[in-house]
Amino acid sequence: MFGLPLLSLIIFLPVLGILILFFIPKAQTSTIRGVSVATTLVTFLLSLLILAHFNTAQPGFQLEEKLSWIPQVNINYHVGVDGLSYSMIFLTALLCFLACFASFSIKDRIKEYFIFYLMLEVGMIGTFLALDLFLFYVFWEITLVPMYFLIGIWGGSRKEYAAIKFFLYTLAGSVFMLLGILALYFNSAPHTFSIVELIAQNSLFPRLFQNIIFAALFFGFAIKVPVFPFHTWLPDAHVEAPTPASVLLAGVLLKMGGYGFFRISYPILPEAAKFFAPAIALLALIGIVYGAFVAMAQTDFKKMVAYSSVSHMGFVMLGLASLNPIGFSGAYLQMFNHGIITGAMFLLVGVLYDRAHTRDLNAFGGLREVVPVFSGMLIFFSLASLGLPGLSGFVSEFLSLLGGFKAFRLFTIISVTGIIVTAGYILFMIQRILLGPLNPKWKSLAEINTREILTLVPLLILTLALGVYPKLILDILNPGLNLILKAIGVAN
Amino acid sequence: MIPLHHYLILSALLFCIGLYGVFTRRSAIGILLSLEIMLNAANINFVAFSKFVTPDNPIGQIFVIFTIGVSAAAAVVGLAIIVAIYRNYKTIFVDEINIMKW
Amino acid sequence: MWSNYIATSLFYGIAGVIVIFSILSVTLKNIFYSALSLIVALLGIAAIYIYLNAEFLALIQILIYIGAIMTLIIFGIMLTLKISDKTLQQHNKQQGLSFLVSGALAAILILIFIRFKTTEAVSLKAVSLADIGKELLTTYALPFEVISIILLAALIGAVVISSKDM
Amino acid sequence: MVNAAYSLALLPVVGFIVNIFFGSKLKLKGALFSIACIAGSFLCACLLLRHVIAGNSIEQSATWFTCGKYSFSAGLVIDQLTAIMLIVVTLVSLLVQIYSIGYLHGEKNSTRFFAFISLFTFSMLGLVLADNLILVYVFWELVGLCSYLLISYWYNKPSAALAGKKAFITNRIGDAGFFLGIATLFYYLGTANFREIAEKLHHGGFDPHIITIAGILLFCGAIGKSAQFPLHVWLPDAMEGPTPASALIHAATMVAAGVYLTVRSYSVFSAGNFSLQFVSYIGIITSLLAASIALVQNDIKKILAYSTISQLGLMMVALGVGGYTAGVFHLMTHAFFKALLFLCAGAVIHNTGVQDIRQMGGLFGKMKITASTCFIACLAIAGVPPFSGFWSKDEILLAAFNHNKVLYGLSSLVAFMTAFYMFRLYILTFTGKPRDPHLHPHESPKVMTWPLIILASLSAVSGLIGSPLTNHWFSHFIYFHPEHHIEVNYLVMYSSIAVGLLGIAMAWLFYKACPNIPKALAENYKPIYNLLLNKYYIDEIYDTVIVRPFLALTRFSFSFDSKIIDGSVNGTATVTIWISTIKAWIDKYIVDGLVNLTASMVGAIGIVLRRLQSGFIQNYILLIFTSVIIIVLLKLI
Amino acid sequence: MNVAPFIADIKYILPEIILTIAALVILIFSVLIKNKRALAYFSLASLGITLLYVSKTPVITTSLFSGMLVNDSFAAFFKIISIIIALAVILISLEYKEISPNYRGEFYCFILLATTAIMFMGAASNLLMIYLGVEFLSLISYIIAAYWRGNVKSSESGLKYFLIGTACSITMLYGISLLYGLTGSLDLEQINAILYGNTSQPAAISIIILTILIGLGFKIAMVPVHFWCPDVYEGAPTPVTAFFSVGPKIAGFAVLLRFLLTGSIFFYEHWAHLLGILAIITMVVGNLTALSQTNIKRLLAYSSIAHAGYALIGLVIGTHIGQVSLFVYLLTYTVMNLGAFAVVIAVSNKIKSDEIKDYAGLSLHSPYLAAALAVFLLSLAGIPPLAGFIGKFYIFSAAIEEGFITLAIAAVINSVIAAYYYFIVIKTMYLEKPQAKIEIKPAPSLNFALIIALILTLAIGIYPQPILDFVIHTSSIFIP
Repeated sequence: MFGLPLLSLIIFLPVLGILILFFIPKAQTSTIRGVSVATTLVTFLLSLLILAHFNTAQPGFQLEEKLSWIPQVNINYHVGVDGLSYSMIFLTALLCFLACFASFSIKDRIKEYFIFYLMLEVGMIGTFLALDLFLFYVFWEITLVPMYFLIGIWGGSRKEYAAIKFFLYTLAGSVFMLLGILALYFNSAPHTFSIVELIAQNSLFPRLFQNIIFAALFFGFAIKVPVFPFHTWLPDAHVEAPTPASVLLAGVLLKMGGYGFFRISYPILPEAAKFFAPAIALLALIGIVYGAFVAMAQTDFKKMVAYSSVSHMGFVMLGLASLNPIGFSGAYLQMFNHGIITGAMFLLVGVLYDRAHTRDLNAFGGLREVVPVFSGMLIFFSLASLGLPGLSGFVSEFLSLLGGFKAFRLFTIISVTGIIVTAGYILFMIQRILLGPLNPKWKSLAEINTREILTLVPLLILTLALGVYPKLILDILNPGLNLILKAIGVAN
Repeated sequence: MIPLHHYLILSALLFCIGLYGVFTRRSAIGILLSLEIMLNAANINFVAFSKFVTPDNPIGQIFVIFTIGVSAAAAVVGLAIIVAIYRNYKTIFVDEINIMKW
Repeated sequence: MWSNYIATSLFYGIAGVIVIFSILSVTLKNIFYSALSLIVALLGIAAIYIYLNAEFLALIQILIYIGAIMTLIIFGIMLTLKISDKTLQQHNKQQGLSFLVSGALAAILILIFIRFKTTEAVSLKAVSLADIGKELLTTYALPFEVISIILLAALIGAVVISSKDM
Repeated sequence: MVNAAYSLALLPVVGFIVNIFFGSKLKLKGALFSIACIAGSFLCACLLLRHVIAGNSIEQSATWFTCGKYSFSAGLVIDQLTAIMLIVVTLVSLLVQIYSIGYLHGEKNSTRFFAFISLFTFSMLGLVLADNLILVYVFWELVGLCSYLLISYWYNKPSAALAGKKAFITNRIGDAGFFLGIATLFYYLGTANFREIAEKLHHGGFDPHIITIAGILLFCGAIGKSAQFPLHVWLPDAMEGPTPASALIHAATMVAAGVYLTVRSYSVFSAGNFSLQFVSYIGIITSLLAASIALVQNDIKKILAYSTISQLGLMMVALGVGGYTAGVFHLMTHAFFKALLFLCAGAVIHNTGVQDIRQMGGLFGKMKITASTCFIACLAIAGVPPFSGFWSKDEILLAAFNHNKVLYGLSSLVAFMTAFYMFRLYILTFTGKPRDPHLHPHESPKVMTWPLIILASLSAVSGLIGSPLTNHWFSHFIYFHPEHHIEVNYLVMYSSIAVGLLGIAMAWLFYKACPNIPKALAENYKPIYNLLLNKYYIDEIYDTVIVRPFLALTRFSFSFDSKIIDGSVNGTATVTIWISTIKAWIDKYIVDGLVNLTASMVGAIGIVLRRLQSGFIQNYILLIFTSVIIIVLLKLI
Repeated sequence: MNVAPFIADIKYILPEIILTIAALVILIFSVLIKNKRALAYFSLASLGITLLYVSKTPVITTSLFSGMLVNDSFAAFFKIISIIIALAVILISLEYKEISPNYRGEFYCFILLATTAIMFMGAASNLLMIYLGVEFLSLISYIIAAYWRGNVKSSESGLKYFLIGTACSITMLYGISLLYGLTGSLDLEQINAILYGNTSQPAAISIIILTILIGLGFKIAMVPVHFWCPDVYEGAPTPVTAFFSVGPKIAGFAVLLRFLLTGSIFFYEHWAHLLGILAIITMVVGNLTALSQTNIKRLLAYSSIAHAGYALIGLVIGTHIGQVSLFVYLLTYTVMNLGAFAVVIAVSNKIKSDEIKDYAGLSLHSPYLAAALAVFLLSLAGIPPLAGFIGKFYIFSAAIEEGFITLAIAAVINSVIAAYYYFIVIKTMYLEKPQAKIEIKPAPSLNFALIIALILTLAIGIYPQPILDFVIHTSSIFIP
């Protein structure tokens, strides 16, 4: 479209929004909200525009932009989009736009809120588009500070502890990632940070070196995914974060870890990927089963959804570790679907919390009578998250398990028990909230209003569409995934 | 003739005596005195080396001239600070002057 | 030959005086007496300078070091002396460890100096005061200027810090 | 003809959408609309049957999605088996929907019920039409969902919610096995399409061991769905749902899905060396177990539930012993008379408001049509000659007889028990004088009785198509591979009739002639009676062995997560020990220093280091020179 | 009379001369005229002129005053940095109330003299000149540390600084005397020529290196000699603390670099191991003790110790890339630290206290100031889009390129711990409720310095290229 640098535009549009917000006085809350919704809407439209320009069949990166940033060290501002990053951009733009509506329930310090909110969006979109490891790392860290403030200032009761814990965990991980990136930089032939070149010469790195670097990068990405032993920050961060922040946290931030594996660790360090595959599969297995078990024991609604994210992201890691086309498609699709479904679940939790001001599952009961539309939505998305066929959750879980089955038969057999326990805790939740006799306390609970329904409808349509006809997105993802598989040297 | 290392041993002894003084003296001026001793130890070194190592070129001696100048300046500033401390704390015992710690 | 013998024994005498009086100045309870013992030690050092044929330095040592700096310090003592100070314990509690540390350092230094090898040159003409003067004004001109600024700064600083009015 | 198949499947979806979104406004009109849709799809089913009878089958598929070189296709196949199943599903669903207009007359917004029923019909039709295992798996779980929704239809009843959850989870356990079976087949044979699987297995050259495992895994799915032995516990509890729903789902169609799956992938089972025996053993255990429990149950719907489980067990036995046609035939006939029995039970409960048969009695006078249709159904299920039950059960016994005598004996024992408890039910509810005075039953309205009559006539007539009268048309229509025709063995036929009549006689003796025998029997065989009454305590066993430890494990893992992993990662646990040991010394600073700090290990060391900063100048100088000495010593050594 | 060379060299040290003359002029006028702001503007003007002069004149590497100084781009780099520091300190202290009005003139004079001292240290290549430079800077530091005469803490900090400072510089003097004894010359080049490769007396060399390290380590607050740092930083008036945290520290690094790199008299491989351990201990001590601080100046003190540790890594690496990373780190460190202290001054001018809990809720009633401090602290913690990250990035890449993996990992872990205590301050500012409702309006001059520091931090962070060209050019003269 008349030669506009689309990718840089979509990355830095929220920055424009922030600048505008700076000049609006703190009192005019409605204009602030208007501006931020407008910014997120335009970003979303831009993402659709990129889709228009994006030729799904052609593998490799498109709409590339390359500017030299620090020539001394051969760092350049290099962004490009392919199937994988496009799906994540679309998810981010969509969730940001919808969560922006949900942010209307934030009452105090609104201006600062939306400034941090847009800053977060810049970091997220940048991470997915960066093709230069240095740029990737910079955007990766940019997301940390705004999320710290979003959790810290507008969070729940233990917000300080949760905010600093989130920050330190991710920082510790990303700092080791930086060492890995630097080691890669110094061991690449013409000293480069560019992902494309590194992939091209991934056969040059010796095995032992690959393993060390993979471990360093693994440490950074695993904390973000989160993989089993590093997941303890997730429940705290989710429970204490305000609803829109936890929608973005679950919807997008967790995906940055997975995206890192797909884009950086696996194609650049293929031998190490094969070497660590069983270990990752084991951790994935633990993640799935352990996450589901712990979710079962929760009484706090949001914490339960948080632990369910741990379990769902376990499927991503299983698909990733399987190193075959089905597993990869399943894993990446699971990331996309999980973003949508859990985003919706958190929006619903927010709707309930705004009205009932409690998240204790046992405090509810029989709400179906009082709020039928809300319960319809909740049932729909809960079924999607427990992997009911016909909805998107099922397709990705099925593919990940199918891929996993081929590579690690025993692990997958155990992980399949995971989907049983998932069904258990989700139905247990539905039973405690919606079914059974109406708890008199909630007789006067207000029904979900049109604004909230509007935020949920797009997600509902997407879940259904991708569930019935997943070809829509799989065709976008496949060229990219095949490229990575070829880079790893796995028979396609 | 007195060999070089006798002078060096003398200066080492003086240096360590001064050091001991700095560690143990309680009064600030006491520490100042011991610092002067350590300084003179260094000067002896310089003069001794100037005689034995570079007899024809008085580098050491010139260095000592400058160190004496500097020590004078330091003594002046030190005493000024000690007087100011005395006015504020009414004592110049160093172990009683530690409002700021941890 | 004979005068040579007396000179060396005299050297060791003076060295002994210096060491004894500096120990005294460090350990004496009364701060005033320790200052005086320091002056004696400094006189000894001036004598040593003569041995090292640095007569001019000996002169400076006596004139400036003892004359100016020590008098200044004694003034300082007078200003800050409290009657009660005499009786108080002059040494703080960390004597044991500090003796150990300084002793160890002395041992190390002496060990080094015994085996200290350096290029000992021998020269005919003794260094005269004129040489020092010439050197001062040619090669060491810049330090000369810098030391003057340092003394100036110290002067102003002392005035600023210890002046009475707020 | 293909668009008939598509319209057949899509009409119920239209009914579902209309009822879900506009249900509250449409009220009754919504129900009529969904009935119209189902009627439409029933007509299509008949068209398709005529088309299939004419000898040609339809097969169409399109690629659903691809990943890498694997491409997953989704399509439909209509052959003889599908045609029969389509007829059964659409017909029973139509009749049940008509019936439930009357049954749910009093309900506030009953359109939700019709929406779920049409969604269920859609998924059942999808399951039957699907041409590959993955698509079957998709509809398989959708059907599970509909059963969940319908069981917990009366959501304010806590027991209904529990039963729904239990049903879904037990199904899910079966589905897990089902998935693993699909995965093994998918990788080992490279395809999930039924026809391709059959062709590949036909060519042979596959390790029977793996095929057996795949077969058993597929059968796990069937166990879950058709409530076979280990996973049968959910069906009796599923009676919490409205009776028409139970009639359609837990009698005729959904539970039959397991049988349908085994039939559809029969090539896998026959290729494996042990899988068929496995199926028959599970089948016989289930039917014996269920039949024995049904003997002593008092709740009318529980009896029918256990009778369904045991009849399904029989079908599994039939398939296990190679009676492919017998299994399908019994499935069809059973669908009709079991649906009829459930609807009669529904009518009885609807009018009397009570479910315990001991409180009923003498309803024949008041509810003539229900009683008579129920009588026909009982005769059919008991296996009395002219009715459908006799022909299908006879074929099963014949197949069992040819294959394995022990199975034959046990099956006839099951037939006997079936006859006994069915007529016990009939006698206690309809004959004799009313036991409970303040019950005032009355005949149910036209809209409920007409489906009963149709079903009664069907269960009477439908047996004939497999009988020698139509020279076993059914076995020519549905058969597996070589169309072998088993000749009629009159000995087996007569013995099955004898067993049926004996059962009826015993029931008549126990409950009509001298009612005190059952009580006497119950007294002196107390332990056995209690064992049966409490369903062999299986529920309790499951609860103590699986459910309770599982919940304990989840609580343990949550505490493990928050204390150990969380603690060890940022050191809270270890730090508390550390601080307590040096508490007195640094107490003041710990308290205010740590008020907002997480007291991590790192923080504690920081505090100790901070103490080093004592403020004494001479301490500092001493520390400097001691470190100098240490460095020099290190350097020299 | 060969006076000519002496005169010829004068034009190379013109900046120092201008500043000294300016200092003297200020001294005279401080007695004559009453309004002190004129003096401040005069000193700013003189600094401005010298800055222009230095950045304009092309650098010809010659040795001056018969080996006393060497005029090269390395020295030019330190001249420019010291002038920038002086400008910032004077700007910051314009409104600072604690410096009594009638001695404000002398304060500016001392700052100018201190700048000349740093310039001399940057350029010194003769042991005598190094000693005089160090003593000159120390003396001025003792004076301005005790400048706040009425305040008890200030005089205590002055005393502590004086006593420990003189002790360390005398030890350095002793080391220099031994070095002179060993080599017979004071000029660094000659010493290196003599000592290069001859390992006849390892013990003597060790003592010499150690004593000199103590003297210079004192200036950059390295581990064994860091004890003075927190107490003096807390006691001294805040603009002085700001100066201490950057001025002497950079001068110390200048001399250390000069020692290390004009010739490896430090028998480089012999000592890299020790310096590496000292660097790690410095980082660890700095970061860990900072965790439990409640006073913001002491927190910044410990953070400056930790940053000295990071910079030491650049020194330990020793190769060209190591130097470049050290320069970049020092530059970014200066900008961030001065910015942070500017905010601390603005706040303490109003609230009169430096306790962290008094910063509670700062973001509510003075969002601009809170945001500025947050940016500086984040930059100190090394969060990407800011200058601090570029500094840390260079240090880490240098460490990894030269294979110092353990150093890199230690630095990386420390930067995570450091993030924690920077966030304690940010947390109090943003997450806690304010007690008093005071609107803090920083003075125009302070505001100006703050904005420049903010812009520099962001600019270096986002587009570091111009700064890197400047640094690479200056450090190109040392090809080891």
